[in-house]
Amino acid sequence: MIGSASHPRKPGPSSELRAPVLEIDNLAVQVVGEPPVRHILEDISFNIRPGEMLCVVGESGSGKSVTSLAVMGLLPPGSLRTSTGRILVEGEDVLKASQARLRELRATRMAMIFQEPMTALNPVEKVGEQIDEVLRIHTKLSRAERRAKILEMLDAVHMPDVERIYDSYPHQLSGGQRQRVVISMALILEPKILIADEPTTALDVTTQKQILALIRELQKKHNTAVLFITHDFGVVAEIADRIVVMNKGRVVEVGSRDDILAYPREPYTRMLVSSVPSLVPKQRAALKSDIVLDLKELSKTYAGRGFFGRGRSIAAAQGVSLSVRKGEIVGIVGESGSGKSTVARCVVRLQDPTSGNILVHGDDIAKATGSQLRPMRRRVQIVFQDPYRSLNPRRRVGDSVIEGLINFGQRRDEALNRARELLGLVGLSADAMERYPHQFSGGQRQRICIARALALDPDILVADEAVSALDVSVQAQVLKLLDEIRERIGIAVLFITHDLRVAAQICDTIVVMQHGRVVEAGSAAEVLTAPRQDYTRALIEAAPGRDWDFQNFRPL
Amino acid sequence: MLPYIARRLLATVPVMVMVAVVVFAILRLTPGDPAAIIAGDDATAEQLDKIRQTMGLDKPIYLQLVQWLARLMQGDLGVSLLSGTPVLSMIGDRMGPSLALALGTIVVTVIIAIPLGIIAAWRQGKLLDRAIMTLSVLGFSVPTFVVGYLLIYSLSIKLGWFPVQGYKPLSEGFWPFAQRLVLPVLALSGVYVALIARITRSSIIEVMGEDFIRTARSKGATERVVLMRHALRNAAVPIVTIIGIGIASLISGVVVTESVFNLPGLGRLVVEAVLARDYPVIQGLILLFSFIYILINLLVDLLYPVFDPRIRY
Amino acid sequence: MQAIVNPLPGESSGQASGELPSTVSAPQTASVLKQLVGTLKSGPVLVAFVILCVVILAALSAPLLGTNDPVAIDPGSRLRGISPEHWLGTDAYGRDTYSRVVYGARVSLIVGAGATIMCILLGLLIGVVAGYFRAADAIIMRVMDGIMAIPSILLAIALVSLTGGSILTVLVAITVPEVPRVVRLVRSVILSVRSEPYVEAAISLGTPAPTLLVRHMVPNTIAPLIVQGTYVFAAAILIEATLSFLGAGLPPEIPSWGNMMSEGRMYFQLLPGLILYPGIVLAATLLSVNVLGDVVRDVLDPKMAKKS
Amino acid sequence: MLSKVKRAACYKAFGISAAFSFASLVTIPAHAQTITAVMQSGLRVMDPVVSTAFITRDHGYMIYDTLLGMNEKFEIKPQMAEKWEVAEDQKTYTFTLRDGLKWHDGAPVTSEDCVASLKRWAQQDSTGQVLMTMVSDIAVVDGKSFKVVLKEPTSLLLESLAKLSSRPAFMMPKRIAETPASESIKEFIGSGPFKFVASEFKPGLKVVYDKNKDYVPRSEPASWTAGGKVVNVDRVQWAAMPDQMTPVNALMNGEIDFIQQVPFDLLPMLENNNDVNVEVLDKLGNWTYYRFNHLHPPFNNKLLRQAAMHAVGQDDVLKALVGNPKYAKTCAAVFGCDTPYADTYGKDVVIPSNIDKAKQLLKEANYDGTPIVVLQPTDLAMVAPQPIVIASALRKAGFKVDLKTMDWQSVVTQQGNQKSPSEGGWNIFSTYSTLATSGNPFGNTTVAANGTKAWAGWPEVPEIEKLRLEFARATDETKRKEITAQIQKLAIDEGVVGPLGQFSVPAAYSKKLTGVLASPITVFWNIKKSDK
Repeated sequence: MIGSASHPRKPGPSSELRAPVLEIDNLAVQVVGEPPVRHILEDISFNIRPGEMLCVVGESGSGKSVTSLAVMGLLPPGSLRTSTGRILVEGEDVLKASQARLRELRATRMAMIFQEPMTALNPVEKVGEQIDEVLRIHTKLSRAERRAKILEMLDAVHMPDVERIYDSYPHQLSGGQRQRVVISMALILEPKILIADEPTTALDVTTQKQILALIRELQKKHNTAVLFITHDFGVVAEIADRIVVMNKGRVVEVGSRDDILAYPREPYTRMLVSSVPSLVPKQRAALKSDIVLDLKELSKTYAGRGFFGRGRSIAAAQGVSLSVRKGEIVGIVGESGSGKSTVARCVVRLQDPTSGNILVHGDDIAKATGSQLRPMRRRVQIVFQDPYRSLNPRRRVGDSVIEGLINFGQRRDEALNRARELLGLVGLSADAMERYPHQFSGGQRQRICIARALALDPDILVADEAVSALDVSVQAQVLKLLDEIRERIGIAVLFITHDLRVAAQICDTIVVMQHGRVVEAGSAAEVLTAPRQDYTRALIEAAPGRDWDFQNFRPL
Repeated sequence: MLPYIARRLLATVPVMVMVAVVVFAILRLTPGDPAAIIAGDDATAEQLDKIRQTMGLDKPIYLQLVQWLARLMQGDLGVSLLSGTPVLSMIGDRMGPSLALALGTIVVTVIIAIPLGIIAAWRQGKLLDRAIMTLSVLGFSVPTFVVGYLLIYSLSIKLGWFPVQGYKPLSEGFWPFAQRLVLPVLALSGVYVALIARITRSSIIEVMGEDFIRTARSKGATERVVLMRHALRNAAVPIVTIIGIGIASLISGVVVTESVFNLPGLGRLVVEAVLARDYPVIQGLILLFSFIYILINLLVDLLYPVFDPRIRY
Repeated sequence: MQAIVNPLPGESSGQASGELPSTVSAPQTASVLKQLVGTLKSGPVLVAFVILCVVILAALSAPLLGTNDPVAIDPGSRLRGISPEHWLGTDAYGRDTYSRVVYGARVSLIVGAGATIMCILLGLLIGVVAGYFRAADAIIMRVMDGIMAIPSILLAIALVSLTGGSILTVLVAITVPEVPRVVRLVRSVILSVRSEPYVEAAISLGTPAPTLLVRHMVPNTIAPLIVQGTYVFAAAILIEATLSFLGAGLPPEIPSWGNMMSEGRMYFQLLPGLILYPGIVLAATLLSVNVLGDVVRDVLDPKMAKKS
Repeated sequence: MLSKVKRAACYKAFGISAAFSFASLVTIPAHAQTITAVMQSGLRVMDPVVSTAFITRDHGYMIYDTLLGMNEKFEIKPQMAEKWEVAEDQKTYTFTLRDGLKWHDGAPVTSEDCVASLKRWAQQDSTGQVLMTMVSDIAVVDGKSFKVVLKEPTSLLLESLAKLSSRPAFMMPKRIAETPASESIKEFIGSGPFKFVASEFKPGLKVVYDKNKDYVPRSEPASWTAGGKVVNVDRVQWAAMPDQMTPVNALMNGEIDFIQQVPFDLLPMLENNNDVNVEVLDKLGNWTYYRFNHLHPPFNNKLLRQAAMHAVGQDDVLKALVGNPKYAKTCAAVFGCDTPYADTYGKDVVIPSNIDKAKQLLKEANYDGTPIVVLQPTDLAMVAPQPIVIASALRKAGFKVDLKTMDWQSVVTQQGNQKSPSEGGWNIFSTYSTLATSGNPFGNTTVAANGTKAWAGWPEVPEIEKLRLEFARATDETKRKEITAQIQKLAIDEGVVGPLGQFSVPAAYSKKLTGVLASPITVFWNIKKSDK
C-alpha cells in the first residue's frame, strides 16, 4: 500500500498556493542539423510546485525523457538543442545559464534518477565514493563529515549495513539497492526538484513497490517537487498528484490524477487509459482438450567452471512440471531470476535441459539432438521479447517468414503464398513481404514474428515476454491477436510474463515461479483472486494501480 | 586467483609444445645448412657431411626433435651450432637491451599516448582531435627504420645530444644507459603511440555514451572530472588489452630498432640465428618468445580486475 | 514507411525503449551507399577519397603516365637528382624513381589489399568455425595463440628462404601473423550474435548451421572487419617495408614503396628523395585509407555512429 | 675489479636491474687504449681450420701466428720460424722455431704443436690437400725443429705455409690441434700478438682481444703477414653492426675508431669528414664473378655460356656494385689484375656488354627459352647487385630469366645443390672473393674443373686439372706464368667462371689512429692511438 492511492485525492491546498519551483514555458527542442528543422518537442508548458508529484506519461516517442534532459541541461549537444521557450527553476531560466552555473544547479537545485540503476552507476567505483562525489563537488565538508552524511543518507533510503554498502561496487548490489544508491546521490543535497525518469521500470514489481514508497517518503520529508516520468498507468495511479500526458512531442492533456484517470478529455488519453489491462482475470471454462505439451520434472543447471573439479553450479530451473492443452494459454509468471525464461528456452530447445522430460504429443524432445531434433523443431515455435532484435535487419520480411517453410522443404512460391496468408492473419497487408523490418513499428514487428512462428503450423507457441516491450496500446492489440489465433487454430501457448495484468488478460492457467521452482499453479482466476501462497499474494499486492479500474475509468 | 593462474600456466604447456614442434618443423623444412655456413662458401660436399655428422644434423628429424625435447625437460637448451656457446647464456646476454628497450617503449608510449587519446576524445570532432588523429595515422605510416634514421640524423649527428648507436648496461651508470636508449625508444614508440592514442580515444568516446556519464554530469561534475575520473577508468580494459597486444607484437619492431641503433638484443639475435640457421638458438628464442607472449597475456588478464572490479578470477 | 498499410491505429514506428531519437536505423544497402556519398561533403573525407582514387588510377594506368620500365637498370646514370629525363631522379641501379613510385603503387596496393583480403577471408572462415562450433573453439584458439606467439619476422624469413622472395611469399608472411587477430574479432562477433533473438528464432525454425551462419551471423562481422581491414592494409604495407629492410622482402627488382624506402635508406643523407618520395605517397595513401575506413565504420556500425 | 664485483652485487638486489646487468661488460681502466673496430660481419665460427669465412680468418690472424708470412712483394718470409733449410734434393725441408714463442696459456711453442697443427690444417685446406699428395712425411726433429719430406720437389710447401687466405696455416697447441678436422675447436689459444678474451665474447656481436704482453715480435718492419707484429694498444674490440648506416654514423660521431669495409655509397659522408681517414688497405682487392651450372641446360651448352659472357658487361656491374670508379676497375684475369698471374685474355668477351654478339650466339645455339634461374641474395650489399645486372643483361640478349631472391645463407646452401633448376637447383649465381685468396690456381677454387667434385658450378675441363697439377710441380715462375695463362684461356673459353671486375673496399678510421697497415688482411698490430 502506497500513500493514499486507494482514495482519489485532491492536491493539497498548500502546494496550490506556493509558487512553482519548476516552470516549463513553451519549450521546443529540435534536432541539430541541416534544415528542414525537425522538432522533437514543441509547445511544452507545465509546472510543478514544491511537494508535488507530477507524473509525465506517454508512450515511446512521446518526448517525455527529452523534456527531463532539457531541464537538467543534459541534452546530447551534438544532436539536440532547445530552440524556443523557457525553463525556470526557482525563477532562473536554465536555458540561459552558463555551463558552470548549470553544474552548480545540478544536484543542489535539481537532481535526476534514471531508469537503469546498473548502467547509471559507474561500474568501477565504490558506490560510497560515487555519492561522495556530489558532496565534493558542491560542498566544503571534510572527508569525515561527508562520510557521515553519506552513511546517514544510505540509512535514510533504508539500506542495510550502510558501512558495507558504502564500500561496495554496483555489481555487488541488487537492482533495488542500486536504485536506492542513485536516489541517495540525487537527494543528498536536498534539491528542490527531483526528476525521476522511469525509475522503477527495470525493477521487479515487489522492488518497484518499495522504491515508489521510498520516493514518496523522501519527497514528503523534504517537500521536494518530483517530476516522475513513466509509461505505466499503474504507477501513475499509485503516486501522481497531477498528470501530464504527452504524445509525439506535445502535451496532450494536463490535469489532476482523478481528472485524467476518471475523466480524460482527450481521445488519446482515453485510449491510453483504457488500454491498461485489468488485473481481474476473465472467467474461462476449464479445457478438456488433449495435452500438447507436458513438462515432467524439468531441470536446468548451469555448471560453474571450476578448477580441479571444484565448481559451483546454479540451478536455473528445478523440477518444473506443467502441461499445456490444445487451445490453452498457460502463463508462467515470476520476477527476474525465477527461471521462467529458462523453462521457455528449454521447451524450444535453445537450451539443453539437464534432466526431465519435455513431451510434445507424447514424444520426448528433451534429449533429442541433431537430425532427431530438427523435425521436432517445427512443432514448437517461439516469439521473443524484443521486436527490434527478433528479425534479421538485413532480410526482407517475406524471407524471414518463409525461412522455416523453406527449411522443411516447401517450394518457394508455395511458401510465399502461405506467408501472405499468415501476414493477413496477423493483420498485415501482403506488401509487407517486400519490406525490411526497420520500416515497421514494434507492434508490427511482433506481428511479423508471430506470423513467422505460425508458418510451420507448430503445436505449441512459446511467447517469451512477447508483449513486455510494447506500449500499452499496442500491447492490447497484440494480446488480442494472440487470443484470436488461439481461438482460430487452437494452438497451445506457453506465455511467459512478469506482468500479472497481462497474464490475467490472456492466460487460462497460471504457473507462478520463484527461484527456479513452481510455487503455485492453477486456473488464472484461482491464482489471481485466491492465491494460496504468500509469494503469489505478495506479487499481486505489489502490482501498481490495482485499486483502479482503468477500463471503466473508476476506482475499484 | 592462484588456482586461476595455475590453470592458465598449465594451459600454456600445450601451446608452447605446439609452437616448439611447429618451429622445429619449419626450420628443418627451410633450405639452409648450418654446416655450409660454418664451413664457408667454398667447402666441399665431403667436408660438409663430416660437419653435419659431428653436429648430429644427419639424424632423422623426429629423432633430433625428441633429443631436443628430452634435453629441454632437463632445462638444457643446447649450444649454438656456430659458436658453441650455450643458448641459455646467449639469451641471458642479449636479454638486457631488449628488456630495456621494451620497457622504455611501453613507458614512453603510455605517457604520451594516453594523454593524447584523452585530449582527442575530449575535443572529439574538433581541430585538435583531428590533428592528433592525423598525426597518429602518420605515426602508423612511417616505417620504424625511417623514424630511426631521422632521429639519428637530427638529434645525434646534427645536435650531438645522443650517441648514434650502442648500449651500455645499467651497471655502468644510469646516464650512459639512458642516453643510449632515448633514440631507440622514441623510434620504436611511434607506431605504438599512434595505436594506443587511437584506442584510448575510441574507448573513451564509447564510454562517454554510457548512462553513468550522464549521471556524473547530472551531479554537476565538470567535463574534466567526467573524463578523467569516470571515462578513463572505464576505458582502461580495452586500453590495457591493446597495450598487451602491443607488447606481445613488439618483437618485430625490436628487430628493426636494434639493427638501426646497434643494440645487442634478442631481436637481432633471432634474425642472426635464423639467417645462420643456428637451430638450437632459434628454438630457444621461439620458446622464450612464446612464453613471454603467454605471460603478457596472463598479466593483462590479471590486470583487468584492478581496473574493473566486476572481473574476478 | 508511408506506403505501408497500417491496419492498426495508434502504432507508430517509435523506438522500443529510450526516447532519444536515434538517427540510425538498421543498415540498408541503398541507404548505406547514400550515407557514404553524403560523407564526401566533409573536406577531409573528400581529400582522402581523391587521394586514394588518384593512387589507384595511377597504379592501374602506370604505363600511360610517362613512366619508363621501372625494372630497367642503367648503372651509368645512378643516383641522379631531379632532371627532365628522370622527374624524381634515379636510384642506385639508375632506375627511374618516378616510374618506380608509380609502379610501386601497384605492388604496394596489391600487398596491402591482398593481405587484407586474405586475412579477412581466412579470419572469417576460422573465426566463424571457432565462434559457432564450441568443440572446435578451444583448439582453434590455442592454435591462434601459438601463431601469435611466433614472431612474424621469423616466419617471413623462413618463407622467403623456403620459396624465394615473391609477392605471394610476402603476402603469406604478412597474412599468417595477422589472421589470429581477425579470428578473435570474428569469433567475438559470432559469439555475441549467437544470442540475438533473430538467430535463435532461425535456430528454432530449423535453419541448418551453414545457412544460419551465412544468412544471419556473418553479415554482422562486416562493419568491424572493414575497420580491421584498414589496419591490416596499413600494417601490411609497413611490414613489407620492414621485411625489405631485413632482406626478407620482395625481390629488389620489384618496385614497391616499402622496398624503395628500404633500398633508399643508405642514401638517406645523400639523396633523401629516395626515401622521401615513396614515403610521402605511402603516408598519404595510408592516411586516406584510414580516414575512409573510419567513415565506412561510422556509417555501418550504428553503435559507434551514435556515440560520435 | 673489486669495485666491479660489489657493484654487480648491488644490482642483483634490484629485480630489473639484475636483468640489465646480464650484459654488463668488464669495465676497463679509463686510460687503457682500446681500438673499437666494426668488422664486415660478426664472428660466430671461431675455428679458422673449419671455416674459410673472412672474419674467422681475420680472427685467426689476431690470436694465432703462422710459420711463414708473406710481404707486400709476395715474398715468403719467416714468421714463427727462425729459418728453414732445404736439403740438396729439394725434397726435405727442416723448419726451426724462433726463441721466445709462447702459447697464451704460458706454455712454450714446440715443434710437436706445429706438426699437429699442420696435419689438421692440411686435412681441411684445398691447397693443403694437394700438398699432402706430395708429402711423404712430417716429423719432429727436436723440440724446436721439424721436417717435411716431399715425394718430389715443389714450391707449394712454402707457398701454402705462407698462404694469406683462406685458410692460412695457423699454429695451435697440440692438444687443440688434435681435434678432428671436421669438429670445431673449443679452446682458443694461440701464440699470436693478441689474446682472445673468452669472457667477453658475444657471438655475432663483439669480440675482445687483449694485447699479448708475452709476444716477441720479429725485428723486421711489418709488411702484410710478415715482419714484426708490434702491438701498441691494450685492447682491440671488434663489433658487428647489422645496419650499414650505423658504423658510418658512429665513426663520424667518434664512437668507434675503425670500419673495415665502408659501403661505397656512404663514402661521400666520410670523405668530407676532417676527423676520418678513408683508405684502401687491401691494395690487392677483390674480384667478383659469376658461375654457370655446367650440369644442366641451358648452360651445359658452351655456346650459351659464351653468349651470356658476351652479354654481361663489367662496367654495369661495377657501377651498380661500387659506383665510384676510384675503387673499381674492369679486369678479365681470373687470377686478378696486379697479381703475379694477371692475364688479359678474353677481355673482349667479359668486359664489354655485347648484346648483338650474344643474340647471335643465342641463335646459333638454338636457345629454347629455358628460363635461367639466377640466385639473388638480398641481405648482403657486396653480392646483391651482381645478379640484378646479370639478369638485366641476359634479358636484353634474349634469355628468359627467373631471378630468385633469398638471404645470403640460402644462396650459400643452394650453391651446392646439383639438381636441375626445375627441381630447385640454379643456373647462375654470383659472389666475390679476395685476391689474396684467389691469386693462384690453388687458392682460386673457381678454376677447379674436375666436374661434380669441383666447386659449385661443376665444370669439367680435364685440361685445366692437368695444368693445375703442373702448376703445383713447377718451381720456375716463368713456367708458372705460362701455365696460368693457359688456364686463363681455358677458363674463359669454356665459361668456367665469368669475371665481373675488380674492386677495393676502402676502410675508414679515426685520425686518432696512426700506423694503420695496408694489407690484404685487416691487421691491428702497428697501430697507435692518440688519446685526443
